[in-house]
Amino acid sequence: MLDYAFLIPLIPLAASLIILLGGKEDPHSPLPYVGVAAMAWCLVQSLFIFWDVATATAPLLPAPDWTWFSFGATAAGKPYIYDMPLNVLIDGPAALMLVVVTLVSLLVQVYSLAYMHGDARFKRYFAFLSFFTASMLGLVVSNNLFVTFACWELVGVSSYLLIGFWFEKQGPPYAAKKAFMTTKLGDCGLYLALLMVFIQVGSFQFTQIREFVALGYMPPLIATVIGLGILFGAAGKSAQFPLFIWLPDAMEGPTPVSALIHAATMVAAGVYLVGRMYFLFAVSPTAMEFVAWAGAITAFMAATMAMVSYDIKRVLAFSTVSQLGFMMCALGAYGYTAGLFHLTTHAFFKALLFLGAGSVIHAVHTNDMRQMGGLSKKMPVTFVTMFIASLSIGGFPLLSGWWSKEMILEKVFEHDPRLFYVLTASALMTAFYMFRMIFLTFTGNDRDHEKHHHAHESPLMMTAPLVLLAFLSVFTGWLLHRHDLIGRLLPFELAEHAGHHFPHWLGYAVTGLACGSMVLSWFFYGGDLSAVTALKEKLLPLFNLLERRYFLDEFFLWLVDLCDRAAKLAFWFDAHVIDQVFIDGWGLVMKIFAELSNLFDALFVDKTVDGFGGLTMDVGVGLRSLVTNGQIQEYLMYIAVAVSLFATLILSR
Amino acid sequence: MLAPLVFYSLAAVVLLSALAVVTLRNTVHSALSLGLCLLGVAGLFASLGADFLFAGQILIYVGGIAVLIMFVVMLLGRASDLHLRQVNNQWMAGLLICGISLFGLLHVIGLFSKTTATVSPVPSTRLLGLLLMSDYAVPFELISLVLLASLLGAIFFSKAEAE
Amino acid sequence: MTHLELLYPEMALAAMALGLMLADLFIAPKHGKLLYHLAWFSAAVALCIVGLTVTESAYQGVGTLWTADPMSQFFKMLVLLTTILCLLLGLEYKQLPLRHAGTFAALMLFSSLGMMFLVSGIDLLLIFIALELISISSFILTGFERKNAKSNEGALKYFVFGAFSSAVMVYGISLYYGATGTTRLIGLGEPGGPLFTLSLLLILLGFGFKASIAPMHFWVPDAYEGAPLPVTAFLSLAPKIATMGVIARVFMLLIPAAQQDLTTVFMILAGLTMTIGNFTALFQTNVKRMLAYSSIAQAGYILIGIVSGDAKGLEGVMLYSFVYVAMNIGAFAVVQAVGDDGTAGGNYELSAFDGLSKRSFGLALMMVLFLLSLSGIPPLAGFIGKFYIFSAAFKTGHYGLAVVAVLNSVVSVFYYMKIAFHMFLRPAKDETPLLAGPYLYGGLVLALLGVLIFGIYPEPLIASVQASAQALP
Amino acid sequence: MHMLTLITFIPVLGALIILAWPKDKDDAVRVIGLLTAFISFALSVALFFLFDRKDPTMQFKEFASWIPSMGINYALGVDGLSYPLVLLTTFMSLISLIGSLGIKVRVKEYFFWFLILEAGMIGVFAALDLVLFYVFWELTLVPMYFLIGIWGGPKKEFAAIKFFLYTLTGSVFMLLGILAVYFQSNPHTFDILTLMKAHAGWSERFQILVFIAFYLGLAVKIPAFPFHTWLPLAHVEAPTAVSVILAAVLLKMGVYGLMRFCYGMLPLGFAWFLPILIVIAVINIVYGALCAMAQTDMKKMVAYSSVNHMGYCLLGIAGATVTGFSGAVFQMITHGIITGALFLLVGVIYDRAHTRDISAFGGLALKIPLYSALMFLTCFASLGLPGLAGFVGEFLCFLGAFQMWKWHSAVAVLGILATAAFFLRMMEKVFMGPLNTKWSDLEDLTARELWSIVPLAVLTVALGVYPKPALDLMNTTLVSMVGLLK
Amino acid sequence: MTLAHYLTVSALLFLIGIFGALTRRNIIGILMSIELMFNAANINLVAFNHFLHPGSVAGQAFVLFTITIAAAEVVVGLALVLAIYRNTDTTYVEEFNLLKG
Repeated sequence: MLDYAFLIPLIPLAASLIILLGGKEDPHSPLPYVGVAAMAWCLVQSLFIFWDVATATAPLLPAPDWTWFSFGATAAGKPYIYDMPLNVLIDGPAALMLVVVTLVSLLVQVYSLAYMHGDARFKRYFAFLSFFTASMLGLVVSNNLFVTFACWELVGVSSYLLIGFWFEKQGPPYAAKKAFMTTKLGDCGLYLALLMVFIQVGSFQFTQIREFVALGYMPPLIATVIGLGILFGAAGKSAQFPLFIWLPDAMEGPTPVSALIHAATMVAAGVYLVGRMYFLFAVSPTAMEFVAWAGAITAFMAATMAMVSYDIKRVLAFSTVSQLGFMMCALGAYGYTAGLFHLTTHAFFKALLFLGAGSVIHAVHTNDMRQMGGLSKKMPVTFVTMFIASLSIGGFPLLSGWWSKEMILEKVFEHDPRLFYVLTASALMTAFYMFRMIFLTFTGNDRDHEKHHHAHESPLMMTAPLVLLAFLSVFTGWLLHRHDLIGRLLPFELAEHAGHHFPHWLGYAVTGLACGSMVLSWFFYGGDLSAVTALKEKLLPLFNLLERRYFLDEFFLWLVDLCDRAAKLAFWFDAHVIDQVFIDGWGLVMKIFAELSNLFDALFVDKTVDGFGGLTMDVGVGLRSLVTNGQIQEYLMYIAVAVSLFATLILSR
Repeated sequence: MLAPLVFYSLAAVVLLSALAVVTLRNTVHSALSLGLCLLGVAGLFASLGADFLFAGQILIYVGGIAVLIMFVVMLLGRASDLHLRQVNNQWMAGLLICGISLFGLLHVIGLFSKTTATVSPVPSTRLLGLLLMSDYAVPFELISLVLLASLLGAIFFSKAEAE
Repeated sequence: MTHLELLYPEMALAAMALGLMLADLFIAPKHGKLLYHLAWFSAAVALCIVGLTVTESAYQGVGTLWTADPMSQFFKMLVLLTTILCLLLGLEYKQLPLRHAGTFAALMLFSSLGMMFLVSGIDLLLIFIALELISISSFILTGFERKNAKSNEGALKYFVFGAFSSAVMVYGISLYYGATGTTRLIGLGEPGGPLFTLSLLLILLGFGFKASIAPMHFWVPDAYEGAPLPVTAFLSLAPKIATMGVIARVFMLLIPAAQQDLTTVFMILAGLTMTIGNFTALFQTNVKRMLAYSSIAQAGYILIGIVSGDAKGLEGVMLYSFVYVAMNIGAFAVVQAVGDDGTAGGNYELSAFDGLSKRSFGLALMMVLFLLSLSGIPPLAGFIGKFYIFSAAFKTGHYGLAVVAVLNSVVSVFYYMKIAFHMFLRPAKDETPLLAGPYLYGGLVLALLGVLIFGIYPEPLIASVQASAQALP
Repeated sequence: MHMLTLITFIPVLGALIILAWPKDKDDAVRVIGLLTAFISFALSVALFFLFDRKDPTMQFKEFASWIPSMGINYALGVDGLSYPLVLLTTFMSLISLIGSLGIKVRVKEYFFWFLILEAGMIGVFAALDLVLFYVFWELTLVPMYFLIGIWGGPKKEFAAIKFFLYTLTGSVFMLLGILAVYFQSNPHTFDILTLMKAHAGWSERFQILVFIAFYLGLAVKIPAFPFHTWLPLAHVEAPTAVSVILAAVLLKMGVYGLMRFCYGMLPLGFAWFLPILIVIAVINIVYGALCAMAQTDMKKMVAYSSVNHMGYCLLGIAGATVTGFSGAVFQMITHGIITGALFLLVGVIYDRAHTRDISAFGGLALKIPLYSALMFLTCFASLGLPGLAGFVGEFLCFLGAFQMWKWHSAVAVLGILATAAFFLRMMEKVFMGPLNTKWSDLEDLTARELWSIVPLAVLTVALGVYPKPALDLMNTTLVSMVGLLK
Repeated sequence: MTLAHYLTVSALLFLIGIFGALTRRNIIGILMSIELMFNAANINLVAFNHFLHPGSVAGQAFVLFTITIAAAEVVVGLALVLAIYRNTDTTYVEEFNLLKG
């Protein structure tokens, strides 16, 4: 199975093309089943691979070794032809990611069959979805940083297409553009990191870079630069501070898309990439520190913002950002295993949450939680599954989220207790706002009767994935933790980080506090919202700050505006300076010439300068009034003058 | 002793009448001065021993060209022109240029301030005739064509429009 | 050795010209065209005779005032070729009275006779007389449209200018005589001194007048505009290249300019001529006048060859002269086809060219080719000429002049393309197809073939130019 | 087999046939034009199979003495640097001619000029003699003048003459440079291959001077800042197919010359200029992108994006590494294809709506999905999306330059961002959002338009997914080319 | 009497001629001035012949040709003036300004 790992990205790609090009656009097109089938196949294959990897030890480099393209390069002053290899590297993280991506993808596709049914661009949606999965899987399996980057960009564009799927509305196009541009900004850093890697190593192969670093050839400073570049890229893709602004807006896309791309898979790509290049970060403590703090800050800020949002998807989006911050911070704190572990568990429960939210939105046709309430009876399956997911993310003991989060907190504390405090605060807030969402949505009174009345449980096609995911949310952590499976899959090879010892009681304390904050949430949001309103009045500036997302959007808008001004300025410069210099400047020279030749002529015809024609006209007029006014004796005079001058010139030598 | 007297008087005639040619308002007077000037030049030729040229100058220039010009002046002459300025407004510049040129020319001429004649003049008519029939035969033939062309032109231009 | 046989072409031409004068008296005006045919035929005969007498080395003939060498033969043939082509244009020109056809043709032949002597003269006397023969015939030709005030005025200006410059030239020759004791240009030894240099300068002024070198160019636009178009074409070509030939002979071979510190003067003249010609041409609205200025500029390019002063420069002068004949006569032919519309004086304004491509695509295309050739765009003959000239300048290290020249050729494009612009981009006022006479087309096709063939495959031309650049001494 | 001669001169033959063809037979003229362009293209495709990818020297060489007395020869040949460009030229000419089938006025003249233009462009890339090169170089000028001047937009006359004068001014300096190297070489020669080996004895000062002369000619064509201002005007005014050919091939002539002559013949001058060249490249990239961002006219925006993209080529060249060179050549090809497609697409919308104002549209993707899809594809290709043609070339350019110019490249990377910004903005404004009801009866692409655009789209994808065949063509040559620089 | 004397006279005559050609408004005046210039050249030629190169008469022969040429020019010139006078009724050069630009 491992030998055919390269098929995993190619099959969804083929499926995508088939769906896109085959048949006419039809709301009831059967073609999407091709995508589902392809994904199912991929899942099966991924599971086999996972099994292979879990039972083997070394990272695996399956054949074939294709050349994508070749180009000339220079090594030690000698030019040679470098073959850009296309090959696959299946190691623990990749195997794990494969399963996560294919599984979530399959479930989302199945879910979408129902969710998107009847949409005018039903078929196109699945084509995009398959395309996304293909790129994501390519990103996961590639052994080539360059190919990874290519896929990285492709998932970006799939995200763009899917966010802007309902492009005829006002919001999605803007959100799509914002998402693309923000991640592209991050990609610039990654781009530079890529360049640096190749200049330094002469290869894009992860395995070769790793060897290079292992042999100690990589200077720490360069490693830091590369690391920061990668971090910047990852910050864009994984919505880390300060580039997370796009993710809440990305919720304009269809909800299953949010579940797949903006919760489970694509946004994890940044974390995954940092994980893949971990050997390089390990050389540079500075870069590590940056990663850790970027993650911590993100986790905290996002959590605070999630506390005040009323849009159900936005809450989830902020939560995603926050959780990604956790992962990043873990990676930065030498918690490689923990970070990737959390990535896995998070994928499931966050996908579940989004799908559940989708189910709710499907039922009530609004995102605003203030118009929901009391839906638990109407939508029991959705309620139960989402409740489980919230428990999991909130860190309820023995659920999968708890396992990974505990692990992260432990690692972080060992690295730097300050990080631990920040993360703990974020974790508590997580528990709080997740349940705030649950309570607002499912319990209490129906705040909007009309909507409540029409609400109904989603069809089986949608609830089945929810149930399956709920199952995974509960057990994944335990399964992976058993026999230290995760430790073997994600071996942490670095020398043990000598740091602070993590006292066990602290873990229990955090767990306890998290449960406490769930209860606190019931206090505020379980019944009526008077307590919140009162609080809000007291802390209005804080609420404002949070609701305006720390004014980061304004900052970026200001940046965009600045760019626009720069563009206007540049164009003005182009049209009025550069162009004129070459047209009028030329004319100016001629004008001087004309002035000189006009020495005898008082009648200089002054004209307004107007581009090429005008100026040459000036010159023409100047010269003409001098040389050919029809007065023959003047002509003779010029000859006499010229001859005298020439005679003087020669005879005086 | 006689030679300088002759020279200076001839030079005076030539230059003064030349000045008259370019300054007088009345074109008829100018034309008359031109004749005088040409006569003076003929005199200079004589003083340089160019006997044939002396005769040629008088016959062709004074008798031909100056008279022809006089004819035309009379033909065109309008009494009303007499009060008009005959010199245009660039005379100052012209004067300046001529002054500067004179300075330069005199500078060059200064080279010959000590050159005097080494042989006394001999009659040159015979020599000229020989030259024209031998070495200068081609130009001699050619100049007949020049004259022919100019006649052709004169006839063409002065013939009244027939058509 | 008298080598009278070397004068046969000139004799034949003179005899034919005299015959034409006489024939004018006897042939009825309605058969006037016959005289044109006779005239170009006699020029062709003279051309053939020159071709038969082409020699490989130089001979000096009767009186030793002239020489027959490959270089002079080359220029003679070129002059005769131009004459033939201009007479072909004259055949189709509507403004000329047929009753004076004989006079017109005879004067053309006189003029080209003068040029033939001019290019073979090695004595200032002969050169001066030849120049006068050209001048006097040209004055008359310029004023040939007697009822046209412009024609009169052009002739008068031309005349005043010509007379003035020949007077100055004679003065220069007198100084030359004083400095050397002879009017001959060969066997001088090593003359020098301010008197000699001054004389050369004044003689150059006389040549410059004929070759329309700035600042002796002022008469050019006026005379060209006033003259009947075939005469304009003739004046812009034949006297110019003949004078360039004699300048090249005098200042490159006999009394090298470099010896007399005249190279700087030539450089200034070349630069000035090009620049003034091109910049004043920029804003002409009359195509005849524009081409007049263009021809001034072209004279500037030819001068570069003289500045460079070596064999390559001489070849460049000859090559460019040849090419220039082809492209300029072509341009004038089209101008005649368009402008000579039967109205008095014709209409040579740019607006007359509006939409020519609609009225006659062939004419318009040919005109574009001629204009592009004039501006030196490959693969047309003008490019080869410019290339040769520029490379001569480069070879001798006159980089600055080369830069000035190329910039000038850019400027020239502006006004050449203006004509193209009117022909192709402007809508036609009336779309009646424009038909030109067969002889005009004949001339055009000849010129076009010259421009195209020697643009694409110039080797034979260059080879013959190189062979012809052998001259006395 | 005189393949290159055939490829070059078959269009001329076609042009002459068209010229001689009787009037008012427009369809026949179209057929002849397409046929000749197709034959030329087919022959150059045949070379693709005959081309020896392992041979770094000139192939398919042809030699004939042309003007022996001036040492000028008719020498043609292609190597890995020029062959891809020849192929691009014949291909894009064919595409443009298909795109020109909609021309209704003065068809005969149009096809005549176009075929002459094609011959000139092919010749520029195939010529192995400097004078021959110059002849072809200038040969492209006149047809372009007429193509813009006759069939162009409202300000066509000014645009045409501006184009003409700018390029001519540059190229006459190049002529001087050609003369200079001729007289510097010993024995005097115009042969490019000989000259490329002859530079060892030339002083640095000489090389710098000649470099400047050459650069002036080439920079105008590229167009490199600050000689680029003719480009937006020419593009905006030119008819669609002419814009296509202008962007796709004509600009490449400058870059090609820079690599062939400035680098190959004058390495010392090139080395001296590098620090300036990199700055120009960065300016081209960033400034070009910024200017594009400020445009409201789609065509002008695409035109400025050309300035931006040619900046990448310059960047690659400024790196003076084989990687950068590969990138530059590849970028030339892909830019030709992508921008060609962009211009065609913009032309389509202009034909329908008679406006190119970005803000005049909205939601077109609903109405004309096929058109929108193709536009999205090309825009993404242009902004360098992986899997589409623009990505690899751009990356290689950066990779080549990064070795020597880290900071410059870092700044230039911002250009990528800006490029993405203006393309995305255009897509958002034009194709997304609610449909502007003004355009509710807009029609999607016709068959003719598809015939011209789809091949480009297919190539865009093909070259993006599998660029190896194209890169393999040039690798050996480029590897052998570097090393001139110390 | 030295050569310089004759040359000075000739130079003065020449410059007077030039001055006249530059300033006379009447065409006939200009023509006459040009004749003065021709005569100056003639004086030069004869003087040089006499003082410097007495062996041959080349200078004098040249003068003969010059005189003839001058005559021919005057003939054409006057005919032209007459023709123009018939058309335009003026002999003042500044009034000939149809052609300019």
